[in-house]
Amino acid sequence: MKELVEKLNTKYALQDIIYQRDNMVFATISKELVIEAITYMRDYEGFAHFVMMSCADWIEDNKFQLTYILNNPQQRCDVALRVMIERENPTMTSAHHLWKQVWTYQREIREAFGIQFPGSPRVEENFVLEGWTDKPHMLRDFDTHEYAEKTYFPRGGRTTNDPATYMREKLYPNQPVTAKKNKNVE
Amino acid sequence: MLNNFFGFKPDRSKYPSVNEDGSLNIDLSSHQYTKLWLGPNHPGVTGNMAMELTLNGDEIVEGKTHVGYLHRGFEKLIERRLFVQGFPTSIRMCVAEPDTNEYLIAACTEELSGYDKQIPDMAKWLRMLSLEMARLQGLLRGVPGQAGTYSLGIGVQWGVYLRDLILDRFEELTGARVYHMYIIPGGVRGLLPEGFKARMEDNLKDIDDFIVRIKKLMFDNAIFKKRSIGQGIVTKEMVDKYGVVGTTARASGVKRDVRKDNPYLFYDQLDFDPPTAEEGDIYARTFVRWQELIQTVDLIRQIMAKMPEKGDIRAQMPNVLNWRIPKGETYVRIESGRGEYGMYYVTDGSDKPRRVNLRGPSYTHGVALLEDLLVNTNIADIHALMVSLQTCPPEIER
Amino acid sequence: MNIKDIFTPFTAWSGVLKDPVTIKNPIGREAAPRYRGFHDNDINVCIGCGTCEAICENQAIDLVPVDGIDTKSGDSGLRPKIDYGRCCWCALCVDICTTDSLRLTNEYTWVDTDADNFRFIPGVDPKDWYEKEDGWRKPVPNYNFYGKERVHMGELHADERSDSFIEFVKGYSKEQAQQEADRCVSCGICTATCPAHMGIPEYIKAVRNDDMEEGMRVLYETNPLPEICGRICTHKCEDVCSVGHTGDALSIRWLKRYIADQIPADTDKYKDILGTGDLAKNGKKIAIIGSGPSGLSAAHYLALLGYSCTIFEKLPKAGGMMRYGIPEYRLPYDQIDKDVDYIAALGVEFKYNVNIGTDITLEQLEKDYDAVFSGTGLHLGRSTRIPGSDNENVYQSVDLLRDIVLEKPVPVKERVVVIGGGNVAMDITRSMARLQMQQFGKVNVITTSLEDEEHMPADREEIVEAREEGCSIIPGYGPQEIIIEDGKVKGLKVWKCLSIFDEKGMFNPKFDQAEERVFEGDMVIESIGQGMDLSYLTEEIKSKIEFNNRGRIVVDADFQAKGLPWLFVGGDIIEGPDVIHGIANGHRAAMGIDKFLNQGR
Amino acid sequence: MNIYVKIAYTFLGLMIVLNWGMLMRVTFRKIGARMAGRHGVPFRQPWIDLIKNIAVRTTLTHGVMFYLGPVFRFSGAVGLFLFMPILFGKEAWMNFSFEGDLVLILYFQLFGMLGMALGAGEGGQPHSAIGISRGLAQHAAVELPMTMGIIALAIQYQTLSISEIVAAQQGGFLHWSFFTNPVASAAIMLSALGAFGYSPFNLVKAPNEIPIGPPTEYHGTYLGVLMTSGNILGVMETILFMNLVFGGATNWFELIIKSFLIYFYAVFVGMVFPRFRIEQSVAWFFKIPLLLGFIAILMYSF
Amino acid sequence: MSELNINSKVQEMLERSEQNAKNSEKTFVRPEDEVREVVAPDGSIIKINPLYDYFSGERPKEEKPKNAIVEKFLNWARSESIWVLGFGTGCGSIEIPPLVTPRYDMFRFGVQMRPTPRQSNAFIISGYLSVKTLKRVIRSYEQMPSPKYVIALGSCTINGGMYYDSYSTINRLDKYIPVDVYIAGCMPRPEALLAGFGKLKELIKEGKAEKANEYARNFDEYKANQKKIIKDWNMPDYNW
Repeated sequence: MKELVEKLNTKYALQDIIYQRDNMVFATISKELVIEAITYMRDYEGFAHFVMMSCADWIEDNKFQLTYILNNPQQRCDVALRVMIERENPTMTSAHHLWKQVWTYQREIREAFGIQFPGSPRVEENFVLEGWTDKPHMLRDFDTHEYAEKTYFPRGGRTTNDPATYMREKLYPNQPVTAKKNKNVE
Repeated sequence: MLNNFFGFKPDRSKYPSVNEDGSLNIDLSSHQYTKLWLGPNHPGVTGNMAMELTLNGDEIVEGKTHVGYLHRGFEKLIERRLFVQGFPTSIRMCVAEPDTNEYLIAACTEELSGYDKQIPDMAKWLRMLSLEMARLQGLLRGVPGQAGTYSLGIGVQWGVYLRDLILDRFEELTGARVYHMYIIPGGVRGLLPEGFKARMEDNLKDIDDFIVRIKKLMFDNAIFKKRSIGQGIVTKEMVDKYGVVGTTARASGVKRDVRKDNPYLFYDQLDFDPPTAEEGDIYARTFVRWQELIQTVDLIRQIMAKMPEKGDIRAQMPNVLNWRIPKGETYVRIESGRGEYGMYYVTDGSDKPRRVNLRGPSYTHGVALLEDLLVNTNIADIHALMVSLQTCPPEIER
Repeated sequence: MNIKDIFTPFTAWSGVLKDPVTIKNPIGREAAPRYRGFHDNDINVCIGCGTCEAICENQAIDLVPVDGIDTKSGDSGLRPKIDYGRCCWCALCVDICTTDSLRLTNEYTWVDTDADNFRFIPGVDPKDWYEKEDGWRKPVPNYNFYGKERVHMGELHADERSDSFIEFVKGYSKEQAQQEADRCVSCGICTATCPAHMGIPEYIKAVRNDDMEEGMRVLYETNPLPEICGRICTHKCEDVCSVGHTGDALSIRWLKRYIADQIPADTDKYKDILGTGDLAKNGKKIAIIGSGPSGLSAAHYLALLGYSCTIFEKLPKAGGMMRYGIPEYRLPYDQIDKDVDYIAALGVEFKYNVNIGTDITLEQLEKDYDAVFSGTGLHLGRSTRIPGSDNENVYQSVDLLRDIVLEKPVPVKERVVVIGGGNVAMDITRSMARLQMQQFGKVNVITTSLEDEEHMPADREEIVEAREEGCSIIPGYGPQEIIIEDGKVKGLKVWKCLSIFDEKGMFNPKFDQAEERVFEGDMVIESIGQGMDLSYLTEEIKSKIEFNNRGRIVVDADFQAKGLPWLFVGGDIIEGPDVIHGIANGHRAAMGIDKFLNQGR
Repeated sequence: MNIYVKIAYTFLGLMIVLNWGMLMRVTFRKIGARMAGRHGVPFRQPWIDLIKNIAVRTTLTHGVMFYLGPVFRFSGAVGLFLFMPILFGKEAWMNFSFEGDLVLILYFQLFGMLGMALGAGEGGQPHSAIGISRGLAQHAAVELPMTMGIIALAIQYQTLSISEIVAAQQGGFLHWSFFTNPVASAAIMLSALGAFGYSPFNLVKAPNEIPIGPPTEYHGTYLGVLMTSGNILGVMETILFMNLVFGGATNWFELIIKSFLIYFYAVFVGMVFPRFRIEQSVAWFFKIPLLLGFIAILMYSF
Repeated sequence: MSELNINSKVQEMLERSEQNAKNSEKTFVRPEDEVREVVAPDGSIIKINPLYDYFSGERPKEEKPKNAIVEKFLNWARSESIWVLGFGTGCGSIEIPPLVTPRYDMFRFGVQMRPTPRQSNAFIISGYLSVKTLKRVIRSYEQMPSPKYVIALGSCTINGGMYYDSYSTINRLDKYIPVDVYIAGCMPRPEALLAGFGKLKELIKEGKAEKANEYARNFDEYKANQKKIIKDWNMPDYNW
């Protein structure tokens, strides 16, 4: 595992290498090298099984993190390569030619995060949504609760009380107190 | 022989022709092809899924899957929930075998927060028990269900009855029939009730009997063989190419089982050998699953024999309302009844996850692989093909 | 295909004669004993803490007021109302319920034509499944959603501490504090019970987040004496803590102390954190009599509002009862100084050794200042008035404690008997024990109280610690006579106490004369309560203001004395004796003064 | 016999056949349920379903042929009944059977299917279209060997009248065509499996591929008519095979037993076998029963 | 050849939909479903709107019960023969297999599954409905012949349930189609489902299950709600 990571490191300049488990490593790689790296790993290092491809939205850094997880079924180890791409007009090279199922992931990520994968088959088609007009639904700044409240007629007539506030209003309405609402779930 | 004589196999080299970009040249207005939608309101489609088929007679020349009818946005919802709140939510991602989801979210949070070493042994055994029971109930539906797709309904009736018995045991153990919410981050939510093992053993005996009966009904059935042998072949080469996992891969001669390859819980203490086959067709897949059924019954017996009588069921964890997990990411996989089932989990140091992404076997089986296998099959075989690939739409779209 | 394959399937027909396995009457079939069905709530046990609402991932639970359940200390009067249009029967609400009142029964059939009906208050709205015994309850032990056990606070061992007045409670380390703070479920039930209504969940959250400056800001919103309060507060909040219903209550007091301890004793730093660097003065002057908790609190909040305050203190140092009534091993003097110094740094003027009435009269203060706040406290000991209590070897605990602080010679005898079961009794017991240890090398203090062990007003840990230090605490006896031989105290005769209050709730102890004991001792210390010294009030003033039947000055909600608008009274002489009440009174009196002085504008 | 009395008897016979058909079907549903280990529908269910279907308020049509589909099928069933001798030797129950009715019967068997094809086609539902094309294909494959077998019987008995074929079989069960002409009987009975529409030859109505095929769009009264004609057809098919192969019936009791057993034969096979794909079933019919039919004809031709 | 005769109502809707298509910013009509002009065999040019040509253009009609005594008998028959549409819309559909298999055997109670909406008269909404499914559900519901009944399973149909904050699932079913019986649970057990059928039978026998007429009566209101969330209305308004 260590040797492999070192080999990859010299070849593709990995960063932030984290050994999550004995047989699983996470590392960041540059956007330009990742397709080359996974092709190399598939063809020469035995990482034949494409586990998954995922995206996370780091809105505070203004980045998307794309993660490619590859598995080597013989050596039973995984390598996950992270790619940080800009959040503005995100585009990524498609990897659909490497594994047959990759286009599905890319199609979903395009719909959920708005990342473009030029050349990926059927990538423009909707995956799970139909007639969606709002911003891509997995973005951090898309508030699903607000959207649902606005759109789907939640059944009215519900009121709740915060115990601390309620007790203050009942027991000592006029006294100087801290009046912060402290709830774990909004 | 006669089939070929009557010329039922169309010559696909002549039509439809392939365009330069790889798409098929299908002109619907030529009336050579028919467009047919199968689903979502369709009893033959597993779950709630649609297929847009282009037909030439009874044969499919192009099939497109349409998912999203069961999309609930779990991954978004879990981002809004505390770590412990995520677990009742997550299990609904796949209704056929919910326990795997529970285990995954528990395992991910435990691993990232560093509590994975503190899970009590008793809890681990109980987790294994519930996972194997989940596999068993899934197979009890799935194995005869394959014959059900060819309208051999009795097997399904027997199977679902026995599955109900297992669900009764689940109810006793976990407090719910289908959505058990048993494997909680840190442990499990209850010990075995009194007399559980005896009742379970009774049910396992019934299942033993069922295994024999279903063998005679399905696998020694001339027409079942005729329909399933040679259909929907997944070759050895396709396994890696399409990301095929689990019993589907094992039926194609690729022995992959997470329980053996990356043992989790106490699977390394159990004695089992995942069954395989070489053919890769529907019959082989079903037959492998049938052997898996035998093996699962045996595993449950082993677990019940080996598990301790008493023990802690949950590690001492932080207050669930205030639980924060440091920044990190991980991917945890387990072997569900359908194959490798994984979860990619990213935390950012807050009390809620940053990103949760499920990798279910259906995601690859049910979209990319299914679409390619559909080509040149008969409409009558779609349902069988979907069931044999264990397509579970809620897990594709989540 | 072989011929066998055509005939084998027909074996399936063998099942046709078997009896069906169908459940005969499935509707309403009993579910498993552990089944998670519909909710039930024991509303008399429930305190409406809202943890169930907080953990519900579906926002299915509302807290609503219920007829017949009053809001009172430790009970919000709210009860969970569950929306079955949201619930997913995960039972997390049951698992986290702080009082174990919520449970799920194994009933599961509810069919209705109107969707609006699927909302009910378990335990209140009549439903036919409440009598079902089976259902989901919190799983067996070792299954907790929050820590049930309090994080142990480090202490000096009894051997180390029993002969010195150094502080023996070590205080939490960061890990301990965070672990303890982690147990908090942030319900906020405690804030109503706290006289000062401190933002307890907020500052505990600050501990969890390791944000001491934020914690400090929360503390100072309602309490300007966190160091002091963090040590000696009577922590009424902990009595009602929801976590304490099925486990140990949260150490709210120690967490407060932890926050205050993390900030170094540097007034500039304090000002920096609290944002009180430059306070605009509004030119009005307030006189404050007494530098106890209420006086300091009033001074602090008045100073924040821009008033110039002057504190008149009879004794040489500020702190009042906190300094002169509480032994140093519980509240070190430098911690008092830390809080007092910050208040002084806000521009509050301290005038020590000034005796109102003799050095300066109240009328004079009225002329020189815009308003006067009096928080003079309870500095007179109360006597049992039993035979022999007028002996010279019978002392008042208040006097002895004050003398210890003033480093006056304190009479210490080899055998000491203390009457009283409150915290002050414990203070004097343990102080005497220390002095005995220093002087004689052994401890012989007997403390007795009317109340039995369970009802002793003193804090549990005080009793336990006193015993560790070698004191004998013998509760449940009523003093009858101090036995005097040759003018010297020989001991205390006591009878077993059967009950303290009569049916009407009046103080009327009943004794069992048969069980008589004599606690031998060379001196007796009475510690059964304190009285107030209002000698500084002139007759003229006394005639203008009103007193209630307990001899206390009648004040309105703003602590404005009835009849004298310029005089505000607070602290132990109004409510007490209790430091946190004093602080609360001071705060509210400050607000009242502000209101009074700003009424014209 | 007076023609009015005859009509009255025919009408009564139709009612008996219809109710017997419903009872028989529900019995087989219950037997199937028993095999799975459950109780199944109550015996009254078919009648309630029929009333329910008539009680459906919405009836919408896609055109004239959509109307006529069920009507054709019903007339096919009634036609089958009209020209079929039901009880041998009882003039009242011979219906309108005549010389050469065998040919008419074969025609009426196809008549309903053709009607359905027209109606289902007009329904516009692609599943119906697929179903009906499968149905026609399979029906053709079934008819061929069956006709072969029947022709063999006709050659054997030298008649095209069912009554005469039945008459020739009287006098003990050894006189049944089943024993006198086993090859032709085998051809007929194997193709009968297809005529009954049970598994393995129920692809026409495959509910989990093409939601029940031709009748997909039919609802309410249309469906009631289809159900009625289906039940009549079911019984009439058994009576046809009974008359051809098993010596007919001389009283109602015999008819009930025989038709039940003949129907049971289809269920017995269907319950334990999955269904063939359409080309597989066509091939099957062309392979085994057709071959037997040929042999049967050849045997009696020389 | 005479002019192709188009129903005036259809004509009206056709024009309106064209107008709508022009006005709305984003339309979701597939290219093959767009309104287009074709040359008829006789050379005349006709305009076709595939979305409207597939279906007839009629609103659902309110169909009043008949004579009281007859209706009572018919209601009895309806209640004893409930045909359920086999459309698994959510998690609750996992509890349907146990119902049709030996353990619970709902056939005993006259409840059967039908594969096509045309022949069904009961619709089990088995839990949450994503907007994408809702569209198909409405379509299926409208295809079902009257009288028809809707059984809603679980929290999700009452007030959103566990997915109350999801962007994809609706919160209250009764805004979109009328519901006869609700069954609490997530998901309801088969036993509860049978109890729900029992309740539905009662309602039918009492003649209270006339929600299909309610749908016809308040058709515009229901349609407005449906249109609010289904943006891609790639099927006609009135497909009766």
